[in-house]
Amino acid sequence: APDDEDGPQTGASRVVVGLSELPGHLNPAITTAGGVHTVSEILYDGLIRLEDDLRVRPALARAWSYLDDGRVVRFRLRTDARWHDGTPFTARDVVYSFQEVLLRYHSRTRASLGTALTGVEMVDDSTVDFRFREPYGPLLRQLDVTEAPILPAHLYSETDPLTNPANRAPVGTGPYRFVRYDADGLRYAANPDYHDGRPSIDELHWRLIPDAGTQVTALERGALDWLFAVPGPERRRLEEDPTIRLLETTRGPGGSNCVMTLGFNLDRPLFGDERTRWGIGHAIDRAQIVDRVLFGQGRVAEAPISSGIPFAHAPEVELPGHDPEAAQRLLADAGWGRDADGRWLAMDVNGVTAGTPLAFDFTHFPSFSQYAQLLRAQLLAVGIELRLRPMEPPVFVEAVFTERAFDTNVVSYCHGPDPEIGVRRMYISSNIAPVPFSNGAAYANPVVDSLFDQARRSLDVEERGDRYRRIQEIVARDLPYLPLVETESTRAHTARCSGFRAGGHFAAEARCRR
Amino acid sequence: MLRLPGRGTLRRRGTVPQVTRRYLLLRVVQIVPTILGIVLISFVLVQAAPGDPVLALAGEHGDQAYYREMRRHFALDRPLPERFGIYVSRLATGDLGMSRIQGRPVAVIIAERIPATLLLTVSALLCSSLAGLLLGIVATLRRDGAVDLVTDMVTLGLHAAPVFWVGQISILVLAAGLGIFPVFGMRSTEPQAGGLPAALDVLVHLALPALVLTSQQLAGVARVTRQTLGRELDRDYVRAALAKGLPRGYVVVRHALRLALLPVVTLVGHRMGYLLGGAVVVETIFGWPGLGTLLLSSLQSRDAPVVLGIFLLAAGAVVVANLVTDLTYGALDPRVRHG
Amino acid sequence: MTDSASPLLRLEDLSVAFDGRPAAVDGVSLRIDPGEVVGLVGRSGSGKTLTALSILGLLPRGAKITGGSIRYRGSELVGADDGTLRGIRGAEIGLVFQDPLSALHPALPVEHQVVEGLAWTQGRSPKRARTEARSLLDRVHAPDPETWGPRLPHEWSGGMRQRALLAMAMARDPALLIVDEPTTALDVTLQAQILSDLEELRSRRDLSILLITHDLGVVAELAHRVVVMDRGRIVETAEIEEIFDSPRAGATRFLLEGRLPASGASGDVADAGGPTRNAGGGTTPAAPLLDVRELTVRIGDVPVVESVDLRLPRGGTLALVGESGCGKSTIARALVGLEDGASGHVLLGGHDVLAAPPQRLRSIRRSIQLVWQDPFASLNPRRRIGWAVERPLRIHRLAGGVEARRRALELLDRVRLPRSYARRYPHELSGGERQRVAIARALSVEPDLLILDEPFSALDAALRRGLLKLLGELREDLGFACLLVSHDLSLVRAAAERVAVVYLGRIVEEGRIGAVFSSPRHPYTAALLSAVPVDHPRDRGKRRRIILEGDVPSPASRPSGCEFRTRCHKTRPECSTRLPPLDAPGPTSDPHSFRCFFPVQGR
Amino acid sequence: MDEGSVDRRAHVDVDGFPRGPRIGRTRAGVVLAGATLLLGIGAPWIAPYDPHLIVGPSLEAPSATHWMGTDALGRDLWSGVVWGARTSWMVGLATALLTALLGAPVGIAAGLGGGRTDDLLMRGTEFFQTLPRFFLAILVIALFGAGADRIVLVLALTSWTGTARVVRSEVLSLREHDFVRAARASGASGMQIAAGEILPNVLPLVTVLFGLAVGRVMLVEASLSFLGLGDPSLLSWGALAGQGQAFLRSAWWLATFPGAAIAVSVLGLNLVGDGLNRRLESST
Ligand SMILES: Nc1ncnc2c1ncn2[C@@H]1O[C@H](COP(=O)(O)OP(=O)(O)OP(=O)(O)O)[C@@H](O)[C@H]1O
Ligand SMILES: Nc1ncnc2c1ncn2[C@@H]1O[C@H](COP(=O)(O)OP(=O)(O)OP(=O)(O)O)[C@@H](O)[C@H]1O
Ligand SMILES: [Mg+2]
Ligand SMILES: [Mg+2]
Repeated sequence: APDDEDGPQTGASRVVVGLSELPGHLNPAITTAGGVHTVSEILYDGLIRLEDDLRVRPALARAWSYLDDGRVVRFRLRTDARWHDGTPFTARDVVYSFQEVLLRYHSRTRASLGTALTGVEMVDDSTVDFRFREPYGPLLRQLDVTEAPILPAHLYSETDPLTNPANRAPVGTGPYRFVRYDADGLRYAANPDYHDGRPSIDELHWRLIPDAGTQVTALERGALDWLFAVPGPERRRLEEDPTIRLLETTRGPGGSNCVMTLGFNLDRPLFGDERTRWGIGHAIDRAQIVDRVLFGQGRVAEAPISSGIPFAHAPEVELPGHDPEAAQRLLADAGWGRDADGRWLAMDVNGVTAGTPLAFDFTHFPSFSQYAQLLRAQLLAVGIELRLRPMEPPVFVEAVFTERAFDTNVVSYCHGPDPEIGVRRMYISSNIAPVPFSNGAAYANPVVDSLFDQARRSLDVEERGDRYRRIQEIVARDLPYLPLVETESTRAHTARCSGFRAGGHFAAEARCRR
Repeated sequence: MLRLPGRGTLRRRGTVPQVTRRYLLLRVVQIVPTILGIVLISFVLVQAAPGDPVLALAGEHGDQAYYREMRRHFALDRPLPERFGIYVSRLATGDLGMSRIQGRPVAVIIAERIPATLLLTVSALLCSSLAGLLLGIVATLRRDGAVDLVTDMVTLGLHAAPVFWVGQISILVLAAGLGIFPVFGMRSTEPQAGGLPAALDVLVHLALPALVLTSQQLAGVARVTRQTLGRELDRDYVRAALAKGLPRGYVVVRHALRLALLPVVTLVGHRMGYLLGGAVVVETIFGWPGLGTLLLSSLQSRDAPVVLGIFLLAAGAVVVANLVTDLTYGALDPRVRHG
Repeated sequence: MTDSASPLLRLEDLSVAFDGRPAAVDGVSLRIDPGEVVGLVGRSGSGKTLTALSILGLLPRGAKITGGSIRYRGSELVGADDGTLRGIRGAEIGLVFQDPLSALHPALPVEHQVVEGLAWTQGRSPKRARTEARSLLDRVHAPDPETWGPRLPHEWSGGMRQRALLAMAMARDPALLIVDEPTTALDVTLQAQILSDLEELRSRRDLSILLITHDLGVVAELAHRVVVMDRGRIVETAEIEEIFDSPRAGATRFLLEGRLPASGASGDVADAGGPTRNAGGGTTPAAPLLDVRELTVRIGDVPVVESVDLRLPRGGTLALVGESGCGKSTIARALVGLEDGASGHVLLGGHDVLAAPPQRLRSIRRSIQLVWQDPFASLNPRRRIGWAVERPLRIHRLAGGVEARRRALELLDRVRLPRSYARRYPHELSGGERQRVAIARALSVEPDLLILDEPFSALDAALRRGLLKLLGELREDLGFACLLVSHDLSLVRAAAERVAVVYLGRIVEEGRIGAVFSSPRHPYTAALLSAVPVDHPRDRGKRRRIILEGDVPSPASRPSGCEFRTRCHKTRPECSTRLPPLDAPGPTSDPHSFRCFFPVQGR
Repeated sequence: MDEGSVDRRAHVDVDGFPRGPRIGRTRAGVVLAGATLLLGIGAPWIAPYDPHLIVGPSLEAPSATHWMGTDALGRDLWSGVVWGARTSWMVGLATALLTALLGAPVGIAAGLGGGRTDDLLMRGTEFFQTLPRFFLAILVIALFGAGADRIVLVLALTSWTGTARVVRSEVLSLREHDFVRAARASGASGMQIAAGEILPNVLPLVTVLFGLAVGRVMLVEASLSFLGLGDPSLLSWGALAGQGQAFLRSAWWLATFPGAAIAVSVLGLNLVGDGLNRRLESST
């Protein structure tokens, strides 16, 4: 039995976590890299906390209020929080973290919040003001430990945050404190002074096991207690294992509500007609992706905005479903015709030389090759040829967003807790620029641009939701992107323990049976 | 396949230079341009590669100003020759630069991983050499017998099987199936009390990856031993030694093996590259926290200094292994010509 | 040897076969009595070595004794266990292997190998073993065991290696010595040395010897009784005289017939040849075809050939003789411009080969052709015979396509090979046939001079004869001159008009065959001639044999004065001061020159 | 000099391998390697399905309709293995060919040229030999992106040295043969000797090396593909096995069959190479 293999009972409770790769450092404020965030978020806090259902809870900030018509947001901070080295947490830490680190190096915060904010000011030791040019609706969702972890100013100020030694021996305010980092993994211990109460589990051990399959075996044998991600193929087996519990979530490390998205390069005459794009869309069986690539870890995307952001999600919007008939009809309407071999050739397509086949490149990360292969298979079945072009991330970024040398691509756009973070960047015309993971399709629609601005300015969730729904109607019709599937990830843990959460502080409230 | 230098037709007598001190010195000195060449090639490759390392750092967001800042930060805005000059002069002092991802000295990052890889490769090297030699000798002594045939078949098979496949199958059968071995990592999750138990723990974890890596190397050693020893045993000098009334075992070990060892030593020594390559695959499969896993993750994140560092280390290991082999060769066979 | 009740060794009906093949040794019976020397003779491949190896249970892999018995002093060796055999090996029966180089471990000092058996079985201290090794080597006349003992086999010369093997076999004082082709690899002087060593060993301690050879001359020197093998069977067993006087088996006659007489009348071939016509009553022709002056060849820094002068008239035949390593082949190669370190003058029809520019050299090469020693190595194994014969024509652009093919076929006719051979590969030909091809190839460009470097030494005696005859006829037809390089004096006598004796890269004697062979003036020539084995056992001991001691000195450190003095039995103090000139005291029309202060007096 | 042993090598058994079942071995090798080669050549006719199309349920165990089961997407593994043969063989053959084309001329030039030429070429060869092949391949492919052309190029660039060295030493010994001397004596030029005398003699050796190289390259290519560095637009055995790694516990067939296909091909090639090599050694 797995429990026997638990080794010598030391009296302290411990959770062993599987780790796919060692993070280079443990500073979540200078990067959005998943590897770093997975292990480091539990060491830190944000001003607020987002529950798994995205409800906003206080964290380092006790309370907040809107001043000056919403152009200033005032946060009252906790006074009982302390850094792991004993130094008290103050407003100075908040101001330093935003001004010197987050708005410079945390690329997502820099890109969204950075453009709206005019300043972060300390009012007193326990009060901070965020000042904006105009009211900024999404603010609260951008202040959790993922989007805006707070660093200790007393260790970081006057240094280069990228090379500060504290990145490898972090000091945070979070529920766990750092103990050791070695080639096999990491050790954390419970923070006895945690302002939200001492965690029940005494120690967290992170064990490096690069291979996901091996991680599962280790979990089954009791050598691991918690896994951030179970590979799809293994999930069904674990479901039946009474010693193991699963937890499905749309939250991923360093990003959440991710939607696997097919992008068309609208600069290409090939895709100039939205009937062509819709035709291609009808040829794709997105349910099959959920089934065979994700093994059920996800759902077919119903709308351009993720269902994980309920106030903005518009399930009523129509996206092309799997319908080969419709696909052929639309392609024919757009001026394509099939030859004897069943391939589509341009007959009378705007801007396309007659006789050009409907064959195009598909640029993707090597890690998304399963999607690529399945899409190739599905399109091949209706006579459309997809040429796979896997590229390592840096090459991909350069090719797609800098040089725009691609036909179609697939990107996992993480919408985050608010469309302002992850959706806006895909559609606004000012993002037709060499900005990574932005408007790759080169979609430009002034109406959409202005709707996004309205949604951002508003402090009223209802009103914001309405603007976002109107945006979705438009972009679903124009279809610069085809949202394929919303990916979920399956956490798994031993049945011995309970109370885990999906987010960064996954173990803070968990407890284990002996 | 393997041809001994100077065997057979030493037509022209008196032209066989011995291994001299000068020769040793020459061999050592020759290493310098080799290493410099390797440094240059690898540096140029990394620099010429498409893809901007800064983009890998940026993650999903970022803008031009941000990139410029990062570029300046890593001296990527300097001209190429200047960067190479900086790199080489630092290299000379043992400084491999800073990792772009981890922000730590590459030398330190690599040094952390060396023990694990060293443990894995050295134990595989020793096991495969000794076991291969032994297997080859036993098979030769029982020539044409069952042991010989079975050895031949098995080594042929191992020789042809890709190392990842051997790893996968052994995980399927030995680790996952029968549960005999731990399947990942280098240490248990439990803290081990002090010296011996901790060492034993590592040993248990080492068993399977080392076995897989050993199996890859062993086949070659056993086959070459079998082949050359078999060939030596057919030579007249063996029969001449027997005709003197010497016992067979003595003749095999003292006469024949001595010469048969030469190609085996060459094989083992010149397969350093193979061994390290195999280690990369095996480390990946078994989650062994060594240089191989570091190499792959650094490649994915485009951490050029680390990749370069590992590549240089591997190339250096190969160069040194070749040198040691050649010198051993000279010690084993006094006739050896070095030309 | 008449006491048939207690033979030392008795083979009865012994058969040996390689698995799955017909017996290689087929029902061999023979006996050896104490003190007796038995010769086992037969053509190459007749099973002699296998017979010898089976006695000690040392057959090569795959070979098995399939029947019969081997009794040593009455005890059965076939099927005996390893312990018994080990007791016999070395201690009772010593074995000297056929090929001395391969029978020695290449990486162990020779002296170590000599006493290894002794040291192992009798537990000698290393120091004692070394002393014993050196005295053993000394006993078989290996020079300077102190210096040479610790060296490796490849540093030893062929003759010395053969001696080391002898010492090794004798180390444990066996009662029977099996010697497998002890002299085949050696030239006459060394052969004489080894044979006299063997004779000495036998007479000093009542040793029995089984002497394996294909050379009846060797047997004639030493054996009491001869057993003749052919294709694995014994075809004749007889007392030694009987074999020579009245051979019964065909195989025996074959072996006897192949032999060219070593003494007596000069050979038939040279007499049959045309060149004597040109020689015109003994007057030297005006312009010689080949005129070599002061030819010196350095290999590295070593002068391997030293100021050699040679002259060869159009159509004439000159032989170069001398011990192995004396520089004969080097001279031959230098004449074609294949030696980079050659200096002096090599004039061929007035043009200097050594000074010729590349373009000129090509055409000179057309008029000199070489036939090489080893017929197995001189033809490209991956090219058909026809290709090989046409090749020189194509290289020199004398003919191409159909014309070349036609000429090649004609040449095959000339050397008496069926035209169909043009499509064969070398390995489908016997050694003699290959040598014919080599000759055909050489003749294809109609050279003025044919150089034959040991052309027949790799061949069976009977083949030699046939080829010699062919060569004579070709010479008569085509009129080319011949330079024959050989250490086989009987061959030289049969084939050449004039002979030059080479010692240490210098010519020490030169003259007409008849003159030189019948009354050699240089002691070296005399020793060479005396070393040729007797033609018939009855001549044993009749001839005064001059055994040359030791090996040829290295050309790197030539002795001062007369270079032969270190091995000369007539040496006097004067010899070390000055190099004797090459003088011809006799008639200038037929010069007989030699390089000695104290020449042997003509008979 | 040594009359008695001139043709000794003709009947001395030079190989050191067990005698017994070796008779059929080369043939077994031809059958094994030939079978997978035929799969590759005849892929369009042999494969029951298009290996890129979804033709069955996801992860179905081997059955009558899908002999080797299906992969996660529902593609037929047997068809994948059949088409994979084409890739593995193509990469193997192309690389080995390039290796031979680079290595043999260098070896011949060094062996025949001697002196400075030899020195220079061998220094270069030695240098290339010290480059750790697998690491360099990983480096190049990971940096420049995956592609069959790059794999072929890198592997050939790091493999030709072996061929060059073996060919050179063969040429060195051939050069001392009398037939080469004979050609020189009769005035043949360097090129004539290289083409007329040397080439036909090293060709069989080069062929053997070629065969062994094909097998070796297949293994390296498979390992690279396994690590995800193979050509993504081609189906290869290594890539199939690499995909199988994720399903090691849930779908044993995915890792087992492609790996076995590699082993079988390489085994066959090695058997053939060994056999030819032996024949070569005992015939020269
Ligand atoms: N190792 C071997 N493998 C196969 N055949 C062999 C082997 N050794 C010898 N033979 C064959 O056995 C026969 C007898 O060989 P053996 O060596 O006894 O001849 P030999 O009379 O000693 O000839 P030689 O004068 O050339 O030494 C020959 O036909 C030879 O081809
Ligand atoms: N490359 C070399 N380096 C040093 N010495 C050499 C070399 N080649 C030949 N020699 C020496 O030159 C001398 C003459 O050699 P050569 O081959 O001409 O002799 P040979 O009379 O033809 O002998 P054989 O009868 O054995 O063929 C020998 O002492 C030999 O050792
Ligand atoms: Mg013999
Ligand atoms: Mg010679």
